[in-house]
Amino acid sequence: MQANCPECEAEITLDKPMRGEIIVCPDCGAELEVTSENPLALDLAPQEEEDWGE
Amino acid sequence: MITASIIGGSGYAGGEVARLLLAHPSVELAQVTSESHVGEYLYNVHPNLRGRTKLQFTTPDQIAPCDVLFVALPHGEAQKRIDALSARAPRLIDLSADFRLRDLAAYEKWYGEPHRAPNWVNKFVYGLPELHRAEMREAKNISGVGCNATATNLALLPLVRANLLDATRPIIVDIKVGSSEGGNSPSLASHHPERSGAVRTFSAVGHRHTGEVEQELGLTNVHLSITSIEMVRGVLATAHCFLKAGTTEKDLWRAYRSTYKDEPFVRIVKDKTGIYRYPEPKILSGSNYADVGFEIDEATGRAVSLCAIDNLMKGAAGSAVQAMNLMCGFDERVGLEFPGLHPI
Amino acid sequence: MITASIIGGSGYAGGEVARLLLAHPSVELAQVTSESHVGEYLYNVHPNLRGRTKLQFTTPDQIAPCDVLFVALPHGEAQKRIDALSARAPRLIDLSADFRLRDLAAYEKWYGEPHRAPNWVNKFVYGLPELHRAEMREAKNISGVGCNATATNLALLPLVRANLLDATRPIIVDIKVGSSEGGNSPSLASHHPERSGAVRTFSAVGHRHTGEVEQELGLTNVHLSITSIEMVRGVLATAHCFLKAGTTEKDLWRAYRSTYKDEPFVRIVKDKTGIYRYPEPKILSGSNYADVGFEIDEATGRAVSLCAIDNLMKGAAGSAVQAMNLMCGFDERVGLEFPGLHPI
Repeated sequence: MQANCPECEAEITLDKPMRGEIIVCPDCGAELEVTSENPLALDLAPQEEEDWGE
Repeated sequence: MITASIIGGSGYAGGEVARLLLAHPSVELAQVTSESHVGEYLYNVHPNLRGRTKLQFTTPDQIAPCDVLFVALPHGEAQKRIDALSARAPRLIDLSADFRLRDLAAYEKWYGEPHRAPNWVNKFVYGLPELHRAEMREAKNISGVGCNATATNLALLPLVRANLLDATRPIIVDIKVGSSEGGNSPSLASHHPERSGAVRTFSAVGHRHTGEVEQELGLTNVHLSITSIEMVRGVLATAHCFLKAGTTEKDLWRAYRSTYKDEPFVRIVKDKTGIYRYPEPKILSGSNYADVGFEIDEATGRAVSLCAIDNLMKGAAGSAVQAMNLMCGFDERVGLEFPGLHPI
Repeated sequence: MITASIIGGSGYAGGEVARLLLAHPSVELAQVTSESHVGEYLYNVHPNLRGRTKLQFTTPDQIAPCDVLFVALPHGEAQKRIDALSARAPRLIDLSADFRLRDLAAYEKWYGEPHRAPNWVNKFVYGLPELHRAEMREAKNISGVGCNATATNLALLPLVRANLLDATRPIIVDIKVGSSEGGNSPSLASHHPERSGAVRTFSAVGHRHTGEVEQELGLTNVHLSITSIEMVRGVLATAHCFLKAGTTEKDLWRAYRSTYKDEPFVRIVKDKTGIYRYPEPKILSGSNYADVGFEIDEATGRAVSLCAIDNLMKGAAGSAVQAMNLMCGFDERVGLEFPGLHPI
């Protein structure tokens, strides 16, 4: 099954997607939630910002 | 197997070419010349090559004909001796700045003296595969690339190709560099107590590599500034630019992906997690990678495009060996597989 | 082709094993586990592997049977789970300290707790090829090596083998180390403003690796002291010892040459010219080399023996892959050809 990352439009293929599963976009690292298995649909999962910076 | 020799092999770039060729499955490193180190073993100057080769430096006039000649002489030398040099090999790669610029007026402007071999200038292809792969496959003579120019060119290329830049606004490229860019001749400025921990504004305006960026990207409003920091190998180009109104982050992803998705040595690094979210030069040391990233402030159209490379590899010897692979019909990646180290 | 997997692949040593196996022509890296990073891509933790592998971290219980299992768990974990781990592969290499010491009493002395899998201790061969090559070829289970112990062992081995040491005198080994020895878990001590530029006496006496040195060299009067310096990768062991009366420099050359002349990864570095006259760890980063050197004051019989390594390579992952090559009958050097960088 294939879908595009909502953040960066990378093509993401998942062989056995499960609704509610959280995956990481291989290109931009955004956390995505599988909102539909067939056809595959991905939404941005709520991601709290890690502390990052000097 | 082909034979390759290096003219001027005692410098840092020449040493890297030697390291790469010694491990290249289809190349035999025949000779390496150095006027100042004649008779010494290569590893006396390049200690990482101890036990890897018994080769000793010879003098340039002892160079026997070979298939590919790498020229890594100080600036200005290659153009003086190009006729003699090119007689030694059907294919030649010059790592210096002598044959990078096509426009003789531009050369004189940036290098302060008229070119000594003007009729050779147009016989060279500019040696950045991401820009000239097809021509390089057919080329007999290829020029090396400037390290700061390469980081700048690869940072801005996607924006130029997708025509996203607001041409009315200047592009400022603030480049952080390491000490190996200065080569291996010592000075008070490179003396450890003076250089260690420095954050030294090295070339605030008028950096020579601007000529290459103007030539290769067709831009006229690009301005480079260099700051030397605590680093030996590495370049990080931070390109500050303004994009056409309405440009979105998705537009940028599309532009960067279409420019680089098939490039074996360019990786897009723009990540939401981990501590290496943007291009980081230190983990590229010894690899031929150019890592490219970006951010955009959609409200103002301001964008920052980033490119990290190892100045001695993608910015010099790595691109030169990539050029040889293209010229000789080898797989472009052969001999350039080292991925870099972490932690380092 | 053989399949290999890594248990505990999110640490620095595990990451190096992954880097080496991904480039190894006869190995397919099947799985890499990490409890803390399950589901993440390898390159999220090891950024140098971006673009090199699509592998994601799995959990240890998902490990499928494979030909060789590398175990790179925190100290004490392997001995708790050795039965389950060894069921997954006919050959196992444990990088931790759990199975290095043969003597259970010595283990309890140096690690402060009784061994949890005493019946396994004698099923492991100590994984330093320069000392146990023949046994390693036949071994099913090989222990990793301690980085500081390895630098010490390789510095002193020629003197032990040639029986030149004055047994009545203590041997003091003053070892300079980098920050990557502490692994990737942060602390105030490794916080950059505190660690940068430090010359920190880390373990003045009673360093754990002494047990390995006593076991492997049969010495009882060897004393290690560690100082952390401005370095990420690298170990320099400076072994201070006293030799039997009348020992000459020529005796030392003979001893070092006979011990190391056929060793693919040990180079003798004692030079009269150049700026790398003695072993220098920084140019070994990423390589599997151990550089060994020496000096003697013939008047007093005092000698200094030096060994430089990359703690993550010859001191951990490099020796582990060397062990795999031996176990599987591959050429010992395969996948370990990277010579290191200069300048760096």
